[in-house]
Amino acid sequence: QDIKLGLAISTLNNPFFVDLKDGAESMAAEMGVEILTVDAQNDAASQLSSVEDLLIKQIDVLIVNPVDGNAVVSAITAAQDAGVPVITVDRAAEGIDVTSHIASDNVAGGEMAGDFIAKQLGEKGKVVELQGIPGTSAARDRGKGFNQAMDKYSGMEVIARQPAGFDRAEGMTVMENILQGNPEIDAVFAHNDNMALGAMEAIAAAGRSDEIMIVGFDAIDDAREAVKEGNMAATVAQKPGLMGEMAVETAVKVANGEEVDEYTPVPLELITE
Amino acid sequence: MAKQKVLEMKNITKTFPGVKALDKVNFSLEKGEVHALLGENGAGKSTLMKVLNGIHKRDEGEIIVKGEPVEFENTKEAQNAGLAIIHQELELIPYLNVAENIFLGREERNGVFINYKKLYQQTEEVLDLLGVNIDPRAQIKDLNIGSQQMVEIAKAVSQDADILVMDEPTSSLTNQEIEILFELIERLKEQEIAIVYISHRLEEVFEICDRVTVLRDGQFVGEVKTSETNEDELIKMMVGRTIEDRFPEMNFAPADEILRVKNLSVPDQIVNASFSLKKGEILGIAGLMGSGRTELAKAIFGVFKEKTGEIFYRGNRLKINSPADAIDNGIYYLSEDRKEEGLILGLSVADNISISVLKTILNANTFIDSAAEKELAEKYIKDLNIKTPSEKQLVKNLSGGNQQKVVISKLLSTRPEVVIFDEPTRGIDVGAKREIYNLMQDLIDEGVAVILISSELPEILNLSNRILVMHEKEIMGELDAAEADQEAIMKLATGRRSQ
Amino acid sequence: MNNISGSIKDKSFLEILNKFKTGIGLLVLVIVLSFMSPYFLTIPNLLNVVRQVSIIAVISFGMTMVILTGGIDLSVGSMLAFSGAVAAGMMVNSGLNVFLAILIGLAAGTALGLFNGLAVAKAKLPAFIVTLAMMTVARGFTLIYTNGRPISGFDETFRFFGAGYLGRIPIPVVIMFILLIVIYILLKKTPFGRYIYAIGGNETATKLSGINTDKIKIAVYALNGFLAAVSGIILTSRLNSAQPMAGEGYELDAIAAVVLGGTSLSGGSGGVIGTIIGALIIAVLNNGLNLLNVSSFYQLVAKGAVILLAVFLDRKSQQQ
Amino acid sequence: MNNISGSIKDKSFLEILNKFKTGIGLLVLVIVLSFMSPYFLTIPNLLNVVRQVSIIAVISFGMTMVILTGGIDLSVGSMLAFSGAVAAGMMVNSGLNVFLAILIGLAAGTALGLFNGLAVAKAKLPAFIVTLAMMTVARGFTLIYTNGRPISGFDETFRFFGAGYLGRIPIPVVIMFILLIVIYILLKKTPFGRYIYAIGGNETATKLSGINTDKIKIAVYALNGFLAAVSGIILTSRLNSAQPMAGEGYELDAIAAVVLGGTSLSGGSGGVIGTIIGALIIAVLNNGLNLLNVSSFYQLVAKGAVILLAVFLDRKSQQQ
Ligand SMILES: Nc1ncnc2c1ncn2[C@@H]1O[C@H](COP(=O)(O)OP(=O)(O)OP(=O)(O)O)[C@@H](O)[C@H]1O
Ligand SMILES: Nc1ncnc2c1ncn2[C@@H]1O[C@H](COP(=O)(O)OP(=O)(O)OP(=O)(O)O)[C@@H](O)[C@H]1O
Ligand SMILES: O[C@@H]1[C@H](O)[C@H](O)CO[C@H]1O
Ligand SMILES: [Mg+2]
Ligand SMILES: [Mg+2]
Repeated sequence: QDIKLGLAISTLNNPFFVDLKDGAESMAAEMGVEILTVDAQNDAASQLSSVEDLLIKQIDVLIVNPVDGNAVVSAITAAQDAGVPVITVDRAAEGIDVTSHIASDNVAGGEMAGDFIAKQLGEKGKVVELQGIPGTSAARDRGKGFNQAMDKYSGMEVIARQPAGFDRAEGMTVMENILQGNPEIDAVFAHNDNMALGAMEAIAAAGRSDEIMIVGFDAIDDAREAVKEGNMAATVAQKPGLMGEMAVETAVKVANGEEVDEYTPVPLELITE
Repeated sequence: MAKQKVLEMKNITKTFPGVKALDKVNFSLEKGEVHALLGENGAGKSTLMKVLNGIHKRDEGEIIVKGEPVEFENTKEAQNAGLAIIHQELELIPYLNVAENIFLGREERNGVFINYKKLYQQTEEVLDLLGVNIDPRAQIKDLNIGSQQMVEIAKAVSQDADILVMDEPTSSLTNQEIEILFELIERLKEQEIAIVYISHRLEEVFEICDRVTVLRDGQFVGEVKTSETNEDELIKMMVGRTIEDRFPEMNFAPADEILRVKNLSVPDQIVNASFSLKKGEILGIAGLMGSGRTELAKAIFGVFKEKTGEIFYRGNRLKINSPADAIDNGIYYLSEDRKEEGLILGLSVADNISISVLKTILNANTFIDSAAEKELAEKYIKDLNIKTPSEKQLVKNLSGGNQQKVVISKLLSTRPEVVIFDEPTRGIDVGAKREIYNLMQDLIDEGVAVILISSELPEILNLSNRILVMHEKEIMGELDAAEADQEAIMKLATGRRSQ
Repeated sequence: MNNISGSIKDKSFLEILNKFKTGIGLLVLVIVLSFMSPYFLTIPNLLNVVRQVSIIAVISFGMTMVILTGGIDLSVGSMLAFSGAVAAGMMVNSGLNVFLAILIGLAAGTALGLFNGLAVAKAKLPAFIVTLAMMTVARGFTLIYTNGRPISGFDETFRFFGAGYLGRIPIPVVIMFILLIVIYILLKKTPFGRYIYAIGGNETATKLSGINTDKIKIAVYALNGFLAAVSGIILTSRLNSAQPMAGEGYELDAIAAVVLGGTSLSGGSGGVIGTIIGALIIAVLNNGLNLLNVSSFYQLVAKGAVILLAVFLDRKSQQQ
Repeated sequence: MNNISGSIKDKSFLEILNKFKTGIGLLVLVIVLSFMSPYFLTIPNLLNVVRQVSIIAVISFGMTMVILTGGIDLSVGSMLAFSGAVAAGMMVNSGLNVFLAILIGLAAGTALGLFNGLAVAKAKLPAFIVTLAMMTVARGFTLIYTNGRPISGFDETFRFFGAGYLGRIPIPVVIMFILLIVIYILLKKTPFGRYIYAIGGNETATKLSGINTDKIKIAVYALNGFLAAVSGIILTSRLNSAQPMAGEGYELDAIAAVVLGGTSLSGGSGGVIGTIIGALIIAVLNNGLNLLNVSSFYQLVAKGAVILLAVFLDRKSQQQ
């Protein structure tokens, strides 16, 4: 009778996922279902282990936010073998069918940011790309979308691509160094807001805020604030809280044997003011 | 007239796991006397002194210092009560300099800073008092053991204690340094300081001590005045039987040459050393501290990468690039520094004895034959009379002399053809010394060639058939032991070449 | 009489306790968790835990040997990822046979370990720096080789090593057990193992005893690379995908398992039995906290506190 | 005659080289980068690099002292984050005055360090485990305190510590320099400093000299917590935001700086001058790779390789 959901989050070291978790947990409370949350700290193997631990506790539905789309397949198989239906959020599983997938499209988001920058600069300009942790799907997909966009405009040039670990301090340091080596920069696209905000501090300290527009990803509170104050040009808003809520709603439906959609896109939004 | 007692230890008992180190021991010390504490290796001398200084906690008994019963929780409290100790195993800080080591914990300050000017001045005063020439700014790690020992002595002396314990202070010193120490002891006596003197060299006891307390197996055997006893009696008290002569009458049977060293040089260490060694002989190497004896031995043993010259072994030129090469060819070097270079303190007695021959006691060519290993260890524990509760005891828990016996066992287990002993009897009791001498006789009887490096000239003179003397990294000359005497050796050792 | 038999009983009880003293922290943990969660002490969960521990355990066996010599290896996680990626690449991109691909993966890990060993033993560079550099370099190699993307799409045969069973026992557990026994014997019963302890205890004395200490150290680091590669193969098979970022941070878990297990970081004393207990403490703790549904921020606090408590209990019991 | 003066010149040149031997790796790196990038050897970029190094440098000064005693501290990154978060929270949430908030932040870091010290010195637990546990626990505290979200919105006054200038010199650099000098003097000229070396060199002997080694060790860990907190304040001010995950992985950078700088991990020898050079090597390297726009995967390989090379050069020059 009582419904027990498992939520496996990739990491809580990022406010984005904290929002996702909070959304899921408040929806679960609202609907009166139990939810067990585990955190993989960005390690695919640890995600598999913690899903195994959830299965020991006989959950009814597994909601998983994969650390990695390929590696999560083992965890999903384990759940499905135990008769537990699986819903993926934010990042998709590759090469396996799940009951439902709820996400925004990172490739599309990257492209959205790229198009925005190109439009703002009149399709001509020098851009810096601050990359996420090498090897993560978010870095891969956003980079892919962004560079697809850049390739569309002959006047746009990416003059530096550097990793800054999705981290604010690193975003600042790397941007400081790039500023030293590049007297001419028109825009910065960062794979997430943390790096964008770090870069913003570096640019401000160098007194080049007026020349360089900054676009981030995630729309965390600090970034929205920065956009409002005009320090950042835009951030691509995913709606992590909403994703969490929708995941729980869907999971409860699944547990009750109701039909659900295979894919529910969560709209992306470019926040520019 | 009876002098005032400054220290009384009554019924002291101390047990370590598996070892009763002290069993109801009594000891007393009078003002201004030098009181020898004697006993075989492992008799409990160091332990008694560690109990006194608050390093070990006694199980039972009473300690009365200057009339007051005391209960030292740590060395600091003992220091404050006027006690100082020179440790048998050196306890110095390698990367601090001489001055910092001597006054560690007692530095003169200038506000929050160390008053280095004062520190170096004080250090020079103590070193002058000792009459040694050591740079107060030199780091300990760059000093040889003898100098380190002097620093350890200076450290204790500088505490202005009225009870001073010296646990084998001379075992790493040269004759000159020993003389210096004895002069110092005389002066301390005049200042009414009471000294406990531990040594395995009985002649020293007769030279400087007033009274003697003897321990055996952790028990009090007796207390005598030096003036009312003699060596034989003391030895009997220590070992429970008499030992004929200190040195055996050696029988040499020099046969074929086994080792020849030609123009061996090591940058900054050895200059052009040449000599030859025959089976069945003991070649003594004498020299002052720092003359390069150890380095010569190590050069032969393959320790130094950079070297020139040739080594011929059994008539063929042999390249020795590592100790492993040397040992494979039957050459073994016993280091003068057992703690740093001889032992693996955290492993057991058996593990240490067998380490050089592990590959020869295998089952199925792969696994250590533990029965054989145990047998090997037990053989040497018995042969060399190593005092240990079992072969599994960790070496670090053995007394200093017994540790030395473990290193010797390791060497013997390889059945070497050439043995280089570097200060082999350092810290070894009379009985065991004699055993080691006998063992050297056995070795040469078997046709083994022995090189003996020793700072005890009587040892060199009585045990070798030929003597090389070194001075400043060079071999100054060779003497026939039968004709040599201390004077002849000293002449060469101080750089006056023989004709 | 009563008294005597009493004291004898006491003594043998104490001796038994003594044998297991390294495990006392684990024991307490297991007992507490059994009371706190009904799921904990069930066969499926225990199998679950030992399967989870296997990856870290295998690495930490190698780490034990390295630490026993007085060294350290921070590059295990990266070597794991590289070996897994190479094996996966050989299968998927180069179309090699599963076993051949695995062999090449193992060789890759061993080669990296060998490099560490040479730099430490021959060039006399500090192990911390050498392996820190290797940690970065091997991660770079992995990312370059995989172009930052996971490799997947393996043969079913390959799944066996990470997801297969022998009866009810998961294959990773079987592999871990075999390695545990082999390395235990290696350390306790062979000259090689004895030399490892000797080097950690006093390297100079060991060298002067005629042992080629450089050779032993090189072998130990190479072996450690090999074991990281074994872990990499198991993990890749278990995840059915070679992750370029696999194994990140595992070095700390492995070192923690070794030190929790009573091996001294300065070398010379300890062993793999302690290490497996240390690894189990960490794994049981992770499992238990998940079962108890402790929320993730509090898990961090709880995890740290319990590890501290476990090592405290162990050291106290050893001081008895 | 010619010959003699030649050899004298050689000697004095060698002696000069010798004085700077720990820096030779850094020197070579700087020279190479000057040739490779025109931007590298410019005043703005050099100021940039020293500002960047300041955070890690301040931590690594504390780490130097800890390592000199023969210990280790893995919790510096977490203590940094906790102190920064506490100071930020005091300002933003509790509305405290900037300086009071900073004091509380510093006290928080010191308290965590003090706990490490007590556990190591009094409970005799291995420093690796104690500080690993603290690394996890303090991170948990930070995440709980911030609820996993950054804290921002500070007074302008607070910005001074991270983003202010004294003339052209950035304030973090000023702070770093003052701390460098103070700790240098502490280590070389005061009994406290000498006892730190003594403990690392031979703890038993130090204790036998009547020194309360426990007290010294506790003070060293507490001081290390304090310095991590200073770093935390600078970083928070510089980022204009307290990040809950700030300082992650800094422990490895700090230890690397210490070891690169020639301090032995087993304690007893080394010092902060070497450490600042080690920290500079790492910072210059990061800066150079960014300036040269080396692509991300290859950066990892280059970074590892250069660090290895730098330490190799240093050790070789020291063997001369
Ligand atoms: N820390 C310890 N743990 C266990 N046993 C010990 C310890 N210290 C000493 N012993 C044992 O106590 C006994 C007495 O040792 P002690 O060091 O006092 O001998 P000693 O008379 O000084 O001998 P030596 O002349 O060789 O220095 C020995 O059997 C020794 O093995
Ligand atoms: N650790 C060291 N660092 C630098 N120099 C050293 C060191 N140890 C020894 N020396 C130097 O090497 C030379 C020879 O050393 P050593 O004193 O061991 O010779 P020895 O003839 O064997 O003397 P002994 O055995 O009586 O001490 C001396 O000049 C000495 O100062
Ligand atoms: O979508 C998330 C967030 O944008 C985060 O910043 C990095 O990981 C991604 O998966
Ligand atoms: Mg003794
Ligand atoms: Mg010598």
